[in-house]
Amino acid sequence: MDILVIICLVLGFLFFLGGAVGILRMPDFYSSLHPAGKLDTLGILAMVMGLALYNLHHFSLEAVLVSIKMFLIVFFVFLSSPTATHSIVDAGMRAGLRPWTQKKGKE
Amino acid sequence: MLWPIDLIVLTFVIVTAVAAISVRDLLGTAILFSVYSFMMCLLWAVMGAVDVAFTEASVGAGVSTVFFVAAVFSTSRRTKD
Amino acid sequence: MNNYPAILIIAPLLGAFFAGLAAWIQERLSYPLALISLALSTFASVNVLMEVIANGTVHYRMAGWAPPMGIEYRIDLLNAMVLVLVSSIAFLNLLASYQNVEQETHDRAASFYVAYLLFVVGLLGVVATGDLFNLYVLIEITSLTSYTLVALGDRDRAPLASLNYLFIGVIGASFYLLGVGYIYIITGSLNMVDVAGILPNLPGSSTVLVGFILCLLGVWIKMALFPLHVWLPNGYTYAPTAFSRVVAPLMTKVMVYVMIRLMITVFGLEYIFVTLHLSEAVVWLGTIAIVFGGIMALAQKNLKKMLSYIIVCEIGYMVGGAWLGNELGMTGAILHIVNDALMTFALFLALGNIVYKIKDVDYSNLSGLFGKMPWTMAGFVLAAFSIIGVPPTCGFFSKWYLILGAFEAGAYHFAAALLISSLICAVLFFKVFEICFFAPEGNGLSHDNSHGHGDPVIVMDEAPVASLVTLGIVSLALILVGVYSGTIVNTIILPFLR
Amino acid sequence: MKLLGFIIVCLTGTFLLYGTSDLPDWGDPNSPASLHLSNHYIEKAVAETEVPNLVTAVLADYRGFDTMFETAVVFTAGLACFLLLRDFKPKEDRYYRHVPTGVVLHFKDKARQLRVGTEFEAVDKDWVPSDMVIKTVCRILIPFIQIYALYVVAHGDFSPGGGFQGGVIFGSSFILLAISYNLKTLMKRVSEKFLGIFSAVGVLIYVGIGAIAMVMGGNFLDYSTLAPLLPVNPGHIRALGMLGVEIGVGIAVMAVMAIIYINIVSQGRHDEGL
Amino acid sequence: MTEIISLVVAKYNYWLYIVLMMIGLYAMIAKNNLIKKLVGMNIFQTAIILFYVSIGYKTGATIPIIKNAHGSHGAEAAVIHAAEYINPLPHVLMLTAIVVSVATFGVAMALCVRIYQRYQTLEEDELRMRLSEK
Amino acid sequence: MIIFFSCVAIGLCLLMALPLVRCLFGPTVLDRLIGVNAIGSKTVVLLLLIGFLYERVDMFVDIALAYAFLNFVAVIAASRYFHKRKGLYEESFMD
Amino acid sequence: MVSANGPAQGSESAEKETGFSFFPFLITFVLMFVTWIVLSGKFDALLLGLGVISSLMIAYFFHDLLFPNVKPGVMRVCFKFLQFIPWLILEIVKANFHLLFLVFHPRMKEMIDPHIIVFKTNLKSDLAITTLANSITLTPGTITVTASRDGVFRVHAIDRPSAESLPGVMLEKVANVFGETL
Repeated sequence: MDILVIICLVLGFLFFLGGAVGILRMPDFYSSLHPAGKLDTLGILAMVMGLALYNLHHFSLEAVLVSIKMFLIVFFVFLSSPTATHSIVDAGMRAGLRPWTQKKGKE
Repeated sequence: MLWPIDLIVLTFVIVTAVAAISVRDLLGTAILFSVYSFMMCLLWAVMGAVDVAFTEASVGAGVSTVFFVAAVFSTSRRTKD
Repeated sequence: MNNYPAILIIAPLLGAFFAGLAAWIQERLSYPLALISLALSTFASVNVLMEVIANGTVHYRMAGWAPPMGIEYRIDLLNAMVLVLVSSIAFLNLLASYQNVEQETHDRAASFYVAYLLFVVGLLGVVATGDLFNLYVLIEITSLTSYTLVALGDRDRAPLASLNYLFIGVIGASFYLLGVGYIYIITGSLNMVDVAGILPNLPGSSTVLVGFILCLLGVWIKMALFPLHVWLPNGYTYAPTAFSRVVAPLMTKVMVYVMIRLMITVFGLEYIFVTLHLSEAVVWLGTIAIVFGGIMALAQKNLKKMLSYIIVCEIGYMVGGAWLGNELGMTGAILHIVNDALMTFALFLALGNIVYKIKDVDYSNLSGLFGKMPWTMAGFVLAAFSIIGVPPTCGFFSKWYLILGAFEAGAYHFAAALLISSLICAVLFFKVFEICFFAPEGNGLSHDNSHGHGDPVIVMDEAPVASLVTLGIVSLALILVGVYSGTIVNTIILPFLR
Repeated sequence: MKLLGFIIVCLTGTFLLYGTSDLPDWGDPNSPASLHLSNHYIEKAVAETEVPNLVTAVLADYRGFDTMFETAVVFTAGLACFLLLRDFKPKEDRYYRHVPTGVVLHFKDKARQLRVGTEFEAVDKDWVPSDMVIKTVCRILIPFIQIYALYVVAHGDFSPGGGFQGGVIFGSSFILLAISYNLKTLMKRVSEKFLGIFSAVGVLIYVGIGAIAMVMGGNFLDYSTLAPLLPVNPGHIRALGMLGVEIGVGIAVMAVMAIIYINIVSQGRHDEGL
Repeated sequence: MTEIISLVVAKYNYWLYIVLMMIGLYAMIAKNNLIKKLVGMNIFQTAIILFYVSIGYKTGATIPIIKNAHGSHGAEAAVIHAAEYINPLPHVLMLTAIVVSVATFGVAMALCVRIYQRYQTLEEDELRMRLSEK
Repeated sequence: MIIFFSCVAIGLCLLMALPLVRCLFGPTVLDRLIGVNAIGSKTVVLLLLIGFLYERVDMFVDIALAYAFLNFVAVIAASRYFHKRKGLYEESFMD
Repeated sequence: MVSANGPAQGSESAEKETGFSFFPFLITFVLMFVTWIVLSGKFDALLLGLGVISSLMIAYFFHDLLFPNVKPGVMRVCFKFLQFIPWLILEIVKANFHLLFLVFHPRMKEMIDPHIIVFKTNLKSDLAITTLANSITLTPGTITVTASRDGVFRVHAIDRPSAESLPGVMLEKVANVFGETL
């Protein structure tokens, strides 16, 4: 059980790391949204799953409810995070920010 | 084991505070200000002040950022310093 | 169970919300509601004063918890006196200001009354409370309403003046809060009496020193002592009349009261005058404030602004008197709280009446005013005499105590400043009288054409009756307080100080 | 100004730094602040009030008087925004949008008005179609946010949170509605009158509970005297009183947050916004 | 060396709160833009809150919500040791302070909007210029 | 396990520095917004972890949930600004 | 003064002024109450009563937000939606590893090729379009830029392979869930 928790946390950490590095490394605003928006979402999923599992160690009704609450967070993030990402992209498009393309990068 | 987290977050708080008052764009200030509130919320959670952290999360991260953006929306973004 | 200390605060608070709700039904209902609640509050405060004089200090436990745990209202002689002062002035002003409010804030008068009541609640609470942190909350409620109400005044300049006031006010309140934090960290308590019991056990602690100075700094900013006064003149000048009439007499005086309360009850006079060696410097500060306020007042061309600088000057009297370090000086300072509140109130009442008829109170517009508004000007003259310190009026007596205290403490510079300021005030007011009474008529009246009073013959054109009656009452009070000042000193101030 | 500011800042900073030299260490359990009052609160509060969350117990009961004024401060803020910004004058320019074609018409003279119906709708100056994805997601989320806010208000006794936080979250759900649709949609659901009345009623509930306690013969805000009015265990009455108070705070804060937002974003005109 | 470290650990919270506060104060005094000043004001207030919350912290204690308050069998709850819980009083005070600061923030925002409506600028020097023109 | 948790928490704290860099130096406001979003999601997890360190996670879940809600509101509000107003770069850039 | 504002977009007044209808009210109430119980975790009478009151309140005032127009097949859609989620998560995880690989690749800039693609679908209901848009955003490599009411999607893709997979399987699945024709 503990090992599962550790795997989940490490995986989540990896996703977060990827997201954080991606934000810095990607060439422009649009492409840096890709890691930011999604790797973070998945990172939350993995980490919260690990934590919820760990929380079930002392099994009781309250612990189960707390774990369900944690999954409520995940549900919420899955609903809101893509929307936020979409909203930011839309804002960028309307503000007239040009996407970076391969061609422009090579020049 | 909590004090390293406390120290790191406190450093971030100061960095964001300096950045928030020196950015040359009020919308940027608004956004950095919300980061500042995030960090503050985290700091208080670390210090065990759950209620204060909750209040700061709801006020700083949510409402006062929105007020800020609303004020910038109905005034202007321009700033000289 | 005697609930007057609570009713005192609750009546205007409830009145505020009922007035707000009533405004949604019928706009006109809110004024009488506000008036009734303030009358109740005045009644309660007078009752409390009676009881305190009869039975000694009144303790009221909010929520029924014993003092260090819960919040306690501890009303002694000084509190009770200031409470009566605050509530009655607020009541009288509301009585007088109906037309002014209608004239200046026509479509949102009801909200104005709500904010006004909240302001009064804050002031009353500040005076009544016995808890350091509760004091902060109440100061904030007072300041927040006063920022709002100041901003409602002059369309062009008031919002900016109010924003400056807000910035400085927030710094002041925050310094006070920080000072309370320092006191709390070293004593672990927030109740004033409790803190006062613990502090003597901590001699030479730098934390207590820093806490004290921070608290003091905060209160000084709020009361506009000389180098920290920058917000006051603009704020009071551009505020709407009905509000400036109550904020000018009360706000700074209540803050002086807070300072005296901190000095006497919390930190103790021994700590302040024996352990710390600050009194010399503060008295000098008071002296400078008096001189500076007087000089700045001389330089003004606008009646309202001139009076604002006179307030800065008067603050110097009280701070200096309280820090002289002897009983006479303290007596003078406390007596001057009452007298100055009444004098300033009378002056601003008269000023409000003038503003009601003449929008702009630059000196050049004032000519011929004695003929036009004789009753108002009579009140104005009386109040002016009181400020100068002419004997039958009350201003003389407190000044007398202050000068005696200054001589006893050997602070001759302070005594000299008091005399100089009397001289300056005399010069100032006689200048105003000259313009109002002797200035060539045609000059000022042609200036008035734009306002529709362009008759070449001076017609009596008085302010509303309610306003005049109030002015009469206050003028009477000026003389009565002057005549009975010995009684006040003997029954209230001296028993309190001993 | 910059130099002056820097000097003042340095002076104040040194002064404060001098003050820290005498302070007890950070996290020291034996500092005076953690001994005198707080021990009483920690050890006795549960027995005296039956509320496990000490912060709520102290906030709403021992120092309930503070909290009452805190609510009044919030109310004042709402009142201030109304007083300062509310603008009852109708707008000079009007914009209408023809729904089937998407053409926007602009009228400059005040007299001409179009009938708003299925064919035309009144729009803002800088009108943009609101985004459908955001709209749909917010539509789904808002009821959940609201139930969560009410949960926070009701469970102030057991978990962090309470009236203020719940009220803010509820208010932010209104704000979210206004952002994701537009301000008119929000104003259609919660009118200004509703918000104004609620902001006053919320504080009135608080003060009212205190005043009822006074009428019942206790001190102001002394919840224990309310016991004869309610059919509950007298030991539990303080917790109930706190709950009532928190509900009052929540209502007031909710309304005030919405008022502030609406007034700031539309510059007091209540017609267009973010 | 260890002494220095322990001193730093014991005091850094207080030092950093002063730094934060001075940042806020500097912004309030020296910045030209009104909204920047507002941000400075908020930082200033949060610094004070930080100071208070630091007062309340106790090493090795848990958050001020009593565990198992009502006992499992309806019996008296276990004896509560004060050292196990963080001091709740500063938190209470700071909740009030946060609320006050938000209210102030709202009012100040409203004032800024009002000033902008009248003068079309938020820069202090420009405002002063406009005022002296009249 | 607690030690592991605190290591993860410290790691996450340090990880927050990277989006923070984006926040501080991001050339446009929208870049900063991305940073805020990323910091927000990390903070949610960090709050839960702190809850475990205090062994009172049931209390911290509420905060995390509220946090997730309000972060969303703030981000939507800030990006909605650009739907209505043009001009991505700071205006002072121009002159 | 007439100014055109782009092509015709959907009406802003999306909320129809429908009267009170019982069925959505009931569903909202049940949903809210379940959420309350999950959040609360306490079962004493007072809190449950408060839960009922607050759920009723929200259900009464805001049921039209959650279910603006209720059609008979709601339960089936919910059921199918639940089946759809595991597949989506699997897809997300799979593709996330791809993105992770991309992020850490030293020559990342040569591998990515951001561009925008446009495609049209026949989806009608708001919910279906939103679901598809969010699913596209969640699957790495692609972000929905705009999704208009008539089913036109603009998608920002980070490299060629993830662009080519669109609309493809996902569209079919979503259409299946909401019972719409392709």
